[in-house]
Amino acid sequence: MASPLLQVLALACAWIALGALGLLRTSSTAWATRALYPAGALVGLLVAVAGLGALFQPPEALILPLGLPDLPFHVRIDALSAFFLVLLGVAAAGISVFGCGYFRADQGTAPGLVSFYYHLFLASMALVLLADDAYFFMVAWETMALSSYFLVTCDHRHAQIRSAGYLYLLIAHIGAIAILLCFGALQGGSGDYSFDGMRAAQVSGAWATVAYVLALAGFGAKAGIVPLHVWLPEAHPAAPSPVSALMSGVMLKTAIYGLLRVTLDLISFPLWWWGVVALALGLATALFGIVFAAVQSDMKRLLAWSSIENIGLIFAGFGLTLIFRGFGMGALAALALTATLFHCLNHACYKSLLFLCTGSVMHATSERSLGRLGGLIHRMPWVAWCALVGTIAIAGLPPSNGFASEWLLLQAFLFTPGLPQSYLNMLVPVAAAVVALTAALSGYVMVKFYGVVFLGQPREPKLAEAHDAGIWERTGLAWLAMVCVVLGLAPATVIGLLDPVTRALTGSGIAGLAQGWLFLAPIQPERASYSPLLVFAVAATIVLLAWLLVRLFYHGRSRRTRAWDCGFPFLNARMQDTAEGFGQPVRHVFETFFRIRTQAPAPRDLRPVYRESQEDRFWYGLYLPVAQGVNWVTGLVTVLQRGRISTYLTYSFATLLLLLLFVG
Amino acid sequence: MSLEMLLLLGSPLAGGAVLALVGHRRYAPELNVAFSTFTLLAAAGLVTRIIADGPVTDLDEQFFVDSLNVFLVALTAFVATTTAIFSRPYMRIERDHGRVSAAGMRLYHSMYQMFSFAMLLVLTTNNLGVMWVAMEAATLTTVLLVALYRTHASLEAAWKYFILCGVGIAQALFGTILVYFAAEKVLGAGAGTLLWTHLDAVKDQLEPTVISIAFVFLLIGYGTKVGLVPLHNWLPDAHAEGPTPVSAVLSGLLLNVALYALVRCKIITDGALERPFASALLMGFGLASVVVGALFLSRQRDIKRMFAYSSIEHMGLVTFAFGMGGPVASFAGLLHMTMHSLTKSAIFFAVGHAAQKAGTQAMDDIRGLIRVNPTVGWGLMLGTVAILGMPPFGVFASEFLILTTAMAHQPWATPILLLSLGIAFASIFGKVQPMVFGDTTAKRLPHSPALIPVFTHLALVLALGLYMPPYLADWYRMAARLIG
Amino acid sequence: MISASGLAAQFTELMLAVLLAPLLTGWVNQCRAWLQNRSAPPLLQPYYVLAKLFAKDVVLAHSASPLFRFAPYLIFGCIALAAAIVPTLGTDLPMNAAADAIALVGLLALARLFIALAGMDIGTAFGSLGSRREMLVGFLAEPALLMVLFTASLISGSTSLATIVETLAHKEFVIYPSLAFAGVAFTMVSLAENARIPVDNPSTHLELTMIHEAMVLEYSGRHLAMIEWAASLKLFVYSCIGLAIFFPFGVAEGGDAFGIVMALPALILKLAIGGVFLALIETLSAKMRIFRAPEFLGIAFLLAVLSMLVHVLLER
Amino acid sequence: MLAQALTKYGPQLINLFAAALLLLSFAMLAQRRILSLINLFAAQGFVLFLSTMLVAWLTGQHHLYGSAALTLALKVIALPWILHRLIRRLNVKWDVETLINIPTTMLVGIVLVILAFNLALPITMLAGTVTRATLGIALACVLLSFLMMITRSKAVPQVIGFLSMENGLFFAATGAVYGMPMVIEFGVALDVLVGALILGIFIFEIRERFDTVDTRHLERLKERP
Repeated sequence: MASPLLQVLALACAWIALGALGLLRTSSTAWATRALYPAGALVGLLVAVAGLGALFQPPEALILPLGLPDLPFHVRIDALSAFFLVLLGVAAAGISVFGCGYFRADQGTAPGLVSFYYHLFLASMALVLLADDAYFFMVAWETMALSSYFLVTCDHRHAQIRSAGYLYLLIAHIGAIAILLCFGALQGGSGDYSFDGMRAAQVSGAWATVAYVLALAGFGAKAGIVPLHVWLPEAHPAAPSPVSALMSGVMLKTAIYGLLRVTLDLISFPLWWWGVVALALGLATALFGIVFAAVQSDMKRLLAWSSIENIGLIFAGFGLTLIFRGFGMGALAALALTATLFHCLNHACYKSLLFLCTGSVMHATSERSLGRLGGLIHRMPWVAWCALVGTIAIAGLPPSNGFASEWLLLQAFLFTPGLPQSYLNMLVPVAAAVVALTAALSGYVMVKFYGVVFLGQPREPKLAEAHDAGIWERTGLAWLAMVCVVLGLAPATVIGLLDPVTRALTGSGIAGLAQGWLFLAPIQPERASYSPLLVFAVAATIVLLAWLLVRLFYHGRSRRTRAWDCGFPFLNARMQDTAEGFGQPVRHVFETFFRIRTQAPAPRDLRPVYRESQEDRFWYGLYLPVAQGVNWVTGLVTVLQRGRISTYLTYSFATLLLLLLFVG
Repeated sequence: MSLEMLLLLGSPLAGGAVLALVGHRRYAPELNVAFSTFTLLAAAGLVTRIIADGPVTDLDEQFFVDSLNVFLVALTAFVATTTAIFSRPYMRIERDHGRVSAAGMRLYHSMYQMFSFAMLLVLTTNNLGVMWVAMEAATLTTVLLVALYRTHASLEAAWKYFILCGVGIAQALFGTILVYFAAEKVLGAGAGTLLWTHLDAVKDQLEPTVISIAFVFLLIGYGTKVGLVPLHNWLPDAHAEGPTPVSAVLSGLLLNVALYALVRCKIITDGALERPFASALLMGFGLASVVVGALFLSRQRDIKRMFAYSSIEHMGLVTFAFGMGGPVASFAGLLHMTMHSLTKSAIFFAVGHAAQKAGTQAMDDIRGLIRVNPTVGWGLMLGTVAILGMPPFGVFASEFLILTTAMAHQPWATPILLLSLGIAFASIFGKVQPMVFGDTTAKRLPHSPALIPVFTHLALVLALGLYMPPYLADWYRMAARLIG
Repeated sequence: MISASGLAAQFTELMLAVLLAPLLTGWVNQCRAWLQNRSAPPLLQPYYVLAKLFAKDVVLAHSASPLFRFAPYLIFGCIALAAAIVPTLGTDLPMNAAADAIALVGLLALARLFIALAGMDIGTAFGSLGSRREMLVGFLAEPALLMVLFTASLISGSTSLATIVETLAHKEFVIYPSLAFAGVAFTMVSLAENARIPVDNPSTHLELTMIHEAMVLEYSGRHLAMIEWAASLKLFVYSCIGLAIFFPFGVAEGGDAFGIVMALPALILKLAIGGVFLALIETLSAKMRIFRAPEFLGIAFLLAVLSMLVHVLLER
Repeated sequence: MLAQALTKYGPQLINLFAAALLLLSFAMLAQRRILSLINLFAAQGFVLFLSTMLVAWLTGQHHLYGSAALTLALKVIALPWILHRLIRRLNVKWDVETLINIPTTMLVGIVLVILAFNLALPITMLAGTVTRATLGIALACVLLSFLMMITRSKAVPQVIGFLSMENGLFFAATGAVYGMPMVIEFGVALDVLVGALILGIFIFEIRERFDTVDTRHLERLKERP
């Protein structure tokens, strides 16, 4: 059977071919949804299988005849890229199947064109994971950014979507510039831009730090780390739901992959204080993201902000890995890295699941703001239950996969007091506190999301005829929910899968110590162990036992009546808690995070309107000043072109004289 | 005189003469295309000959074609042909709108052919003096073309173009005289002293001080034609006010030809002087052009003017690459020159149709092109994405090479370059996106636009971005070694 | 690891917790009544209430979804599992290997999630009001509880509750400043979580003040019984956690049956004292305004983080 | 007899012509009226013709006679005639507005001449030709005409400045290298002639469009800050 590398390359070309097929008949929806997306899903599954196959095999490299004459495309698959290929394959399979039911003609762009960009986007992500030299990496990286830009601006009739697309591509491009500079720093004057060349260059000291900072900025811009996160809550909601699922679930992970590749693979000796920077940035992003998620009133923006929070947690785990790696504690670095990678995989699954659920809800109700939804559990049970699985996972509650990776992350934090740096020991409890606070807040946000969208009474009359998701959408949702549940109940096997990756990057793995597949014990069993299957089994038996005993000893009779209205007869759906209402406590507690502008009505206003908006401080503190600065500089430059011909002549006369003096 | 050379120079000359008589007829554009294609065939013949048996001199060494200028000849002939194809419907629409009179059409077609003759002459001549004369002829032919519409703005643009370039070219003449003066010491007076091949042979014996002063004058002269920053003022006006085919040819080809002449002089100067005086100057001017060119972009309101400034920026980048020197940098410079001229001419084709559709060149009034005519809309969007150096396209390949060699040899320059490329991206994309997306104001056009050229150019750039055929790669490498 | 005696001990502890919980609530109500010199309800009053509720028919609102009907059993199951994890009599419990301190906090959070969702399910103003306030209390109390458990596990070097109890029980009696901070923080958190006086009044039906009651306003019959039982079980779990960490004496190490039997009276005595202490706090303090709760819990959170810091700085 | 006198005083004569050329450039710089500006330009062409004839006679370079005849035909007869017709057709106002007043331009002119001289010094050291001293003066003429173009705001004086720059360059060619090869001389002359014609057409166009020839109205294409 061909080597996994060739398989994955062939599958990537298959995706591109599918995209090209989409261009043949751009206007027909049936062609795209009945032929291309299912095939795309199949290719996704095969990518996951190939990735799994490559996970345990030694790294494999190849040089393609494409690319620049003296820097052809180098391609390489090792444990790290294999793991992320599995992640890409699993998510792509579920999302493409969902896409078959979701995409229709009214998207603003021809469905064939949308399928072309969709499959190009998938292929470029796969190629980013395989790239083994700076040029191919940059080509795949920016093709990913470009294809996702065209997907985000699918429905470009709305000005808000266009500006979101522009902001997204601009920050992605600036990130790419930083990554190019980082590769420049990594090649250490040797001029060899293949990753093997960079590994051999053994860049260390000041240049390594410059490379790290640039990598952090470049990949942070794509991942959505705090100062550079502004595009994420604009771009993800603007895209169609399957695309936002792909962008949130998988594209953010390619940024994490890039950062891991640069810091742990290309730079041979990472310094420990790099980890502290990443940890601090990660925690700030996590807290900032979740607090903003709590006050959103648009469900897709809420999920986008919660992606920022999860990326923050992943960066915190990555920071911890660097700290341990910096101090040479291989086993603890492996634990932290396992927690980070496991959280990447989990987030890819449950965030895609939740975005797809919002996609189904928008499909049925064509409504996105939380203020006009509610009570959908009665009419869309299938979507509601899958969303419940997603909600429990994202809130990090026990039997789910979200909890397993959070558990590992907290375990990693618990082992830090053994570090030689004294003030680092003090900082880490605070860091653990912030992680715990963020996890609790994500529970708060998800109760708001699920409660307002699915429970309660429908806030709009038209929600009455909301139909449940079609067969294709259900299979997509079911696939992702099943993956979440399996990952949640069998974390030990997943840790086993991650073992070759951690062994490749940090030199040691933690899978060897687990007590069989049932228990998850990071270092030693008596220190800490957790068996989700046992917890789920015992809890289920207790619940069923209680249910049976009550039915046995007493009875199961029940009757229906109106809800308790405390004597007030005009109770209606508008009296439920709105999204803004549910977010009000967080806004009250975390007031300093927001830039709140309230518009209160005048006392004698006959039709009082109360409006309050929370904006992002970074937008006013960082982005507008930079834009004004650039504007001012361009103002200066216009002095050169004032239109008078004699001034132009003076310019060339002066240059001539200056140069002659310089030469003479 | 070999057959290809005769055809290469003869057909545009003949075309110019013929079209001067029948330029206003209905079939004149087709004739124009025919003459250009004929030149292209001659150029192809020349290219195969050069690849087969290396550099060739002709007509007792008056003409010299080596691997450096043969690819420019091929590029010029190709883009001239595609622009001729594009100008067929464009000029018809312009005439229907009454913006160009019958005499104007005659002038346009004949000057178009004379202009390609002048450019090809500059590229193939071996004599620096003849090169100067041909460059001056190129300027003269395009001045009338820029003023074709006889509006206030086009007259002003043409006047400035002529005065500034005239003065600039005069400095180049003085430079050529000084080179002749220095060469005369070594090769003795006579017709052969100004031949580039002879100069190249004896360049290390030339007097350094004279050559450095000569290079200064040549740099100011040809630098004005390339549009390097302190001398760039004429370029935005000239490229924006003329008819779009003229802007495409000016931006795409004339800048390359001027830079080619400058490179020829740089080779001589490098030979004569030990210290890297010429490359330092080129790098300085190149960097200034990239930075100032990028900073100008965000305040533009006219689309052709914006893309003219983008040409200044890209030409600055190529000059910087040639300034850095070394085989990889020169290779990147040549590659970037090709990519830039292909992409920029494609963009001007799309812009031409877009402006005609919307009836104006002001970017605020052009909206939603994709909804009116998807091919024009996508052509403009893909062209802009390519010119901004977004990867799958070839412009990124050459920019990548330039930046990576800069990082290896001149690390101080890379942040400045990348910052200005970032600002350029922000400005151009910010203005083009609302033009392409969104709801529309444009109306349909009588003649269907000829968009084959746009997509052939972009397909070529995309292909070269991903896969560089080996013979093309060696061709560039040989030329890069020549530049040194 | 899963021995027969371990299973037996686990089962007895679970049944003990489930049966004893309403008794603890009854005892607390009695102490409170005496302290407020009014005649106290009988000790077994909670059992009578449960029996009455189980017998009644369930009245469901029209808009009640399946989630609303299953939620009480899920909540009861989670908190019962939490009770099974906390070592009350012996420390050789098979469930300790399956779930440790972080899983315990997770289970309580899962119960809170379901009760909040159930509260929002009917779509009345009170339900969502209660859920919002419950989640407000939750997102501040949960990290504080986690930090308290972190301090204990840092001292004992492991997060599994059995090892925590064993190590803390063997340590000679020395004043641990970190445990002192943790103790204060833990009491504040348990007051908030169990809807006791300073944060919420367990027996109130005044819409503006109630948090826990507002969510369960719509429940009736057997569902309400399960919820009430789960609430008292939760109070029992919190007291057992408090005892396990701060007063671990008298808990039988290993699996010897005699040790477990001897541990029962010690447990009952400790719980009684705890109940008196809780009643004392409730009578002395008045209910706070809802937006004083974040400051109250903020202090608890800071104390918990402080305890961890103190441990890392002083006691290493 | 004339021949011996010429050979003996030849180099001084050439320096005399060079000085005359410099003087004429200064005069053009300071000139207010367009008509006399054109006559000065014709005089400059004539001096150039004389110096080329003398150099041709002194050095025996026969092709110089051809280029001298070309200069006479073009720069003394053809171009001034075209310019005179242009002025009559445009009946343009006679006086020439300058952007900065005459005394300052003269001062700047002097500085430029000094600069040109010490710039040309290294080249004159090497020049083997008899007319090597004139190279500095030729460079000065070029820079002076450059200055004249900058300071004039009317279209016609700018054209005359451009043409006098060509004269300066031509004089540099004869001074440094006894004139360029014939084919280049012919090319340069052709370019200058066509250039002048085009400029003439332009001036007519501008005249019709804006009924003035002042370039200060040609400032619409610019960048607003």
